[in-house]
Amino acid sequence: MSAVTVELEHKSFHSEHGEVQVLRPIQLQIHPGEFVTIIGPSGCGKSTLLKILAGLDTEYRGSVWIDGQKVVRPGVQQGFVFQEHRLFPWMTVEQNIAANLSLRDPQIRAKVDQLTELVRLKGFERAYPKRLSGGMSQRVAIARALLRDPKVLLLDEPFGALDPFTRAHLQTALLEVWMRKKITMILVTHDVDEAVVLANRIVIMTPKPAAIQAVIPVDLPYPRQRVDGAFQEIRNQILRALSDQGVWTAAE
Amino acid sequence: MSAVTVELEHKSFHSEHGEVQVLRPIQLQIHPGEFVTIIGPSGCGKSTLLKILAGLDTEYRGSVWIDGQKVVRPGVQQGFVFQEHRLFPWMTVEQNIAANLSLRDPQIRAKVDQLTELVRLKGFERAYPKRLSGGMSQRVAIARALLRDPKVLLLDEPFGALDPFTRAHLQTALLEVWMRKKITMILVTHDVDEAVVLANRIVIMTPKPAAIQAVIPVDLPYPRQRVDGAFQEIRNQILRALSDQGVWTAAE
Amino acid sequence: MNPSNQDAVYPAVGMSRNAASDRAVTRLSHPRFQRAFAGRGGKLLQGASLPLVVLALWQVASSLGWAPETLLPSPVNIVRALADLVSTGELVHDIEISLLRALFGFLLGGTLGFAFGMAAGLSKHFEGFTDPTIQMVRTIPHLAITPLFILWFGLGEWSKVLLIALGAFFPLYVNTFTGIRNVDAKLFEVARILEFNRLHLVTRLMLPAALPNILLGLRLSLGVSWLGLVVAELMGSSAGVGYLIENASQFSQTSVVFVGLLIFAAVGKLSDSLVRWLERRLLRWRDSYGG
Amino acid sequence: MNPSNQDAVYPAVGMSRNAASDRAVTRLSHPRFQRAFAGRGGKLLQGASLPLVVLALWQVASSLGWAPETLLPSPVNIVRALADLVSTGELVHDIEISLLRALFGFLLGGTLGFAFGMAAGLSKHFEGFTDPTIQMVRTIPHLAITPLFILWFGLGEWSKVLLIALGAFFPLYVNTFTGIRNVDAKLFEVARILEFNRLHLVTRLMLPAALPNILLGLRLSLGVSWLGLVVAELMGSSAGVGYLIENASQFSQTSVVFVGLLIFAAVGKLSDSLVRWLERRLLRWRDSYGG
Amino acid sequence: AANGTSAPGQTITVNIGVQQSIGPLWLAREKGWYEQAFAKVGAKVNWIEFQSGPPYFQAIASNRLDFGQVGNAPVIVGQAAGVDFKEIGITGTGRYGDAIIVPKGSHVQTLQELKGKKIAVAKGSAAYSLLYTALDKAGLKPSDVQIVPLQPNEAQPAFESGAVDAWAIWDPFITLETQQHGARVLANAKSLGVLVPGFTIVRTQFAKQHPDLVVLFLQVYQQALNWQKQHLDEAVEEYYKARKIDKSVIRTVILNSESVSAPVTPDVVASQQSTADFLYRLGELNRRIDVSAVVDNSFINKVNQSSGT
Ligand SMILES: Nc1ncnc2c1ncn2[C@@H]1O[C@H](COP(=O)(O)OP(=O)(O)OP(=O)(O)O)[C@@H](O)[C@H]1O
Ligand SMILES: Nc1ncnc2c1ncn2[C@@H]1O[C@H](COP(=O)(O)OP(=O)(O)OP(=O)(O)O)[C@@H](O)[C@H]1O
Ligand SMILES: [Mg+2]
Ligand SMILES: [Mg+2]
Repeated sequence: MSAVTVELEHKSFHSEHGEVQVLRPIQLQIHPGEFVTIIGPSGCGKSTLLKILAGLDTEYRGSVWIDGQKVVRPGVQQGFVFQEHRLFPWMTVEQNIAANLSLRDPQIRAKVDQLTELVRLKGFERAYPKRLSGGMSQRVAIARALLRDPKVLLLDEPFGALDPFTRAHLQTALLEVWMRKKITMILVTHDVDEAVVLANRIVIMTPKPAAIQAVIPVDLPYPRQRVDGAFQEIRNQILRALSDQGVWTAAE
Repeated sequence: MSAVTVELEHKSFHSEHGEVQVLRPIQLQIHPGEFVTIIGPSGCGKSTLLKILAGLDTEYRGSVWIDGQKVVRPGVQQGFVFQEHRLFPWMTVEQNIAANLSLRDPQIRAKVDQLTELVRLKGFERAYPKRLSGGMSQRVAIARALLRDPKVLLLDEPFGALDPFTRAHLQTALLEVWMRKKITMILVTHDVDEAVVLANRIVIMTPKPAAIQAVIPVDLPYPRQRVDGAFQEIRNQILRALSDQGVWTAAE
Repeated sequence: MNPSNQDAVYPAVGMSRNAASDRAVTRLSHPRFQRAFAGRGGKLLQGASLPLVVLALWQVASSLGWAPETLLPSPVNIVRALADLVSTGELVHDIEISLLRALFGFLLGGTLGFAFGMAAGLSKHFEGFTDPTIQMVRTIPHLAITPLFILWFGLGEWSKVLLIALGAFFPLYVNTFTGIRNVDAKLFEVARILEFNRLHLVTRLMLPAALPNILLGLRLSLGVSWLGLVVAELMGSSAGVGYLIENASQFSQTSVVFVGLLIFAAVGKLSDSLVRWLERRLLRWRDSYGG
Repeated sequence: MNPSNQDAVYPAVGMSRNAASDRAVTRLSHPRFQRAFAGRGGKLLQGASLPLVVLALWQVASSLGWAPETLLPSPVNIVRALADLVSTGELVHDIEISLLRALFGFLLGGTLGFAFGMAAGLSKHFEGFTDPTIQMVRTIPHLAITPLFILWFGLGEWSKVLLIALGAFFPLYVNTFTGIRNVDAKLFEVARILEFNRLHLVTRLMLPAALPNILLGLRLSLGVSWLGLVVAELMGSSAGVGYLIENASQFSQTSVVFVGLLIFAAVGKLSDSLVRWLERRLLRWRDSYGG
Repeated sequence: AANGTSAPGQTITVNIGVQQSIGPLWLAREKGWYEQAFAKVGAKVNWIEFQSGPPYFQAIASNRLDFGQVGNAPVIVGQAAGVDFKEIGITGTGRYGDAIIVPKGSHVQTLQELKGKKIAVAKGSAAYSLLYTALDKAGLKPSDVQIVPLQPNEAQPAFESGAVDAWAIWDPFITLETQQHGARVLANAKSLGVLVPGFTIVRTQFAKQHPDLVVLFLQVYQQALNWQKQHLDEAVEEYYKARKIDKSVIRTVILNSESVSAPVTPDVVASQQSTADFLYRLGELNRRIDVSAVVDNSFINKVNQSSGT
């Protein structure tokens, strides 16, 4: 149950070819225990924003607070599932999940086993990342983040490489964890349905340099039905907002 | 316009913990210029199958023929877009697209420029991969494969990291290339809609060890409308087939 | 593109990810070699073929009198000298002593090199203060500083061990440092997110990630330690392989010098093979080009 | 976890991906050092601080008579000897000659080492045939084979250059080899799909991927080439820094020996800095841990 | 304890430097004669092996060495470098021990014919000063020949392969080359009428603290010398066991070396002085020295007195 306050003024990257602005001023107040999904065009700055929230990137103007405390460095309080899975290639699946925690600690052991089960990787505990498929690696990364009970969990397209059913399973699992542990969730996705299935509020970003184009609240009860009329209404609202962005060739 | 004949008997990986079978016998006859999409649970063996088709993996029993010729090694005839983008980190975007071809060749140059435009990366020609977002990297990989006019193009979840609109744009672009160049396309996806939008036939794989569970022909005219009744019918047919697989917790 | 050409560039049709495909590499490429060089013994034979050819030519040249015996004794005479030295037990003793010196020197210098490499790799400030000095000391010739070693550490074992340690320091230092600085920044971000403490940062991120380079440093350091004996045993020793060579050359006992060289080569190769074996075991998790 | 501890392990709060965040590293961590060691000159000062301290202590020790002048002349006397040697023009000539020898030796040995490393890295068969021999030759002491070099190549420049080349060969060989074998198998698959020819395979995949290691090999090889002078110039030279040292130590002119050591250290450090600079330029595309 | 300066019960360790050469000191070491003699006065012996002359002086300067035997040039260099030692006797006058040799079939018959030729020599060695003396006597300037500085193991291949025309060197190389490869001695100390003495040296501080041990050292050396003279065949056998070189070579080397244990005579001092001056003129020494300053015959005189009585 942590509140996240974002007051970003400016973020840009410097390269040999000069400065490139990535983020415009962004104000966002995320309530304790809220589930926010972020959706926006490819390359607009979603991952950059998430890294700022995590404290990984401090090269920006503005501030981010978690529970009134300024975020200056990363830590387990701000869990992170990266867009690429970023597993340690020299660790097996279970070692990757435990990472710096000891598997000999029976409590950790039990939790790791439970999570391997949850992400459906039983039987692969001892496999090295090079023996995993894309979706399997992504699931390991999710388990790794869930093990640590963060206050805020930042997820950067965590289910991108999963088939519809595994995806749905993990969405349900994530919602369950969220409800039980009251973790504040911030999830980037490209799947409009996913955004609606999960979120209390959906933040739509403009193309680069990104700003908030719209914030769409979703007041539907969980679990949500995709066939539901209100669901479809919000879905279309999002698609409309995205296609308003002008740069898009409407293809649908 | 190339025919692909797959007659796989067996594929397994060896590790310290013994042998793991990944593919069961698979027979598939792909017609010249056909567009086939493959869909199946995470970790079932789709990427493995694609690598076999590409000639990258020759450690299996069975054979693969392209136009009656046995596939024994990889090459530009069998284009490949990998699940991870696999860009060369020391090359800029345009160098990555050209790779071993010379950018000083005006013909190559023109094609590269055209493709950068197509995948919407104008302005990033000189950027190194570390400066790209996930979706941007994926688009570079797609451009790289398209530059080479392969006979058969193998795509492993090429649009996984893209927002709906960029995705739709690239789907359209891919269809256009397919129609113009008559490339035989084999595309792995987790997006059921995408499978239906693109394919002549959809191959549904069982969980590991993978076999073909069903082949669903799609006889709709291009461009296809998602709202179309027949479209929805096929869509549901796929979801039904997938949920039949038993291992799934029906979550939808 | 010429397919036969391609075959040479891509010797492996499948990537050698595991034992099975490793076998495939041998099976699928160069079938001519298959029979002669298959398996473990075959690999030995393959590696020995070049030395054996050289040896044969050498013996022929010696027998025909093309090589002056005082400067380049024939292999047969070298073997004879070897047998002599072995029979008196002298050689075994020399090797023993030299191995101990090299080992202690290596342990001391290698450990320090590793530790300093780690520290400098991890901290820009540590690097800023120490690296320039270390790089300066790196190219100071040992031969010229033995008098200082005698002054400071006497003529006993200490100065020999320390001189060897000095040489062993640098390859491990430079390689460890570079290994650390090659660590993927993306994985470092993960470590920061997961709040790795110092120990885990080193043992679970930096060390394994830098391992290929560290093992390379190990190989080079071991080689240098072993070579360091030649200079170290100039300082008042009366046993050891370096001493053996030096002493024999004072009396123009060239075949004894060559026995010494032989031992240097053999032990060097052995220690190197040991590290390569370690490499194969420790880096099993890697997914890299197999040659 | 103690936050101040953490600060030391993670000196950079943001990863240093570009110039801006590099500056940030200095700004955000260790504010105490900021003023003293900021910028380019500061880095120099930081690196020089340790040698300066040693120098001061040394001078004090010498002045108090703790160090026997015969073995460890005072810095002042060394500078005096340096001035003497410079004024006669002798030193400049020695350095010139030695630089040329080291350079040629390095170019020859380094190039071969690189080429063999490439070949062995790319082909398991080439490795099988040559690597065992190379590893054996690697630990043969130079000092002991100079007689053979004189026999085969005479007393002229050739034998010196070849001896240096022999030393320069190995670090580049081993590092290039390892660099190639570290290439990500995934990228190699891409190269096979795109049908890279031999040339492109080397220039566009193997070389850039192995570059961190190759540059490391370059650093080590340069160092070894430079050090090789000491032994090479034992072979009948009458000029060069190695000769200068050798000659001075035969006549116990210790301060001249130290001038020689100074030059060894200085040139070694310079060449090393050059490669580090090259490293920074050539590896800009990397996204790795910055220390 | 050997004398009043050290506390009772404290054993002294005497550090003796030795080279793997053919000479009585090496024999004494093999036979353990020093250990026997020094144990009687409660001192222990520590042998330190050296491969060449200069390191003796580094070790003395570091107080790590007490006794040694070296050639004529190293003592001059050591003295010029300010190392505190004393010459307490000579081990030979070196009439045959150092020589300038030319290979088989060489047309060089006289020293004058060396003009313009390449001559290998180890700088700072006894042979080095012999070479310069020889050139001087032949009326050649150093610039008239090409001096190639080479240590013996590098000079040998150069000499045998004809890369140099002559070689100024010491035994056993002279004997090896002459007996086995037909080389010819062009000049040696005897033919030139000069001295190339070898010296027994002691660290000055040690001599001050333990004068009786210095005497004892010389006494044991004398015994070894006597034994070698009386049991020449046995001595040859000993050396052969260790060195494995031709017995006739060993015998020649022993005879050539003409080992003695004698005071440093004025002749020797004069010859040393001229060598020192000459090295100074060449610029190899950075100061002029008085070689008599390091001569101390008091110990050897005591030995001779006691053996005389
Ligand atoms: N290190 C960097 N240096 C320079 N530019 C960068 C860097 N990292 C990201 N960028 C740029 O910032 C922009 C936003 O990148 P970001 O990764 O945040 O996009 P994203 O919204 O996550 O996109 P995607 O959905 O494709 O992952 C991109 O245009 C990218 O080129
Ligand atoms: N090199 C390997 N060694 C051992 N097992 C492997 C290796 N590569 C893949 N596997 C196994 O083969 C199975 C299939 O992997 P593959 O990558 O083909 O799955 P996939 O269908 O592409 O899955 P995803 O949709 O998650 O990408 C997995 O169970 C994986 O663990
Ligand atoms: Mg992103
Ligand atoms: Mg896959």
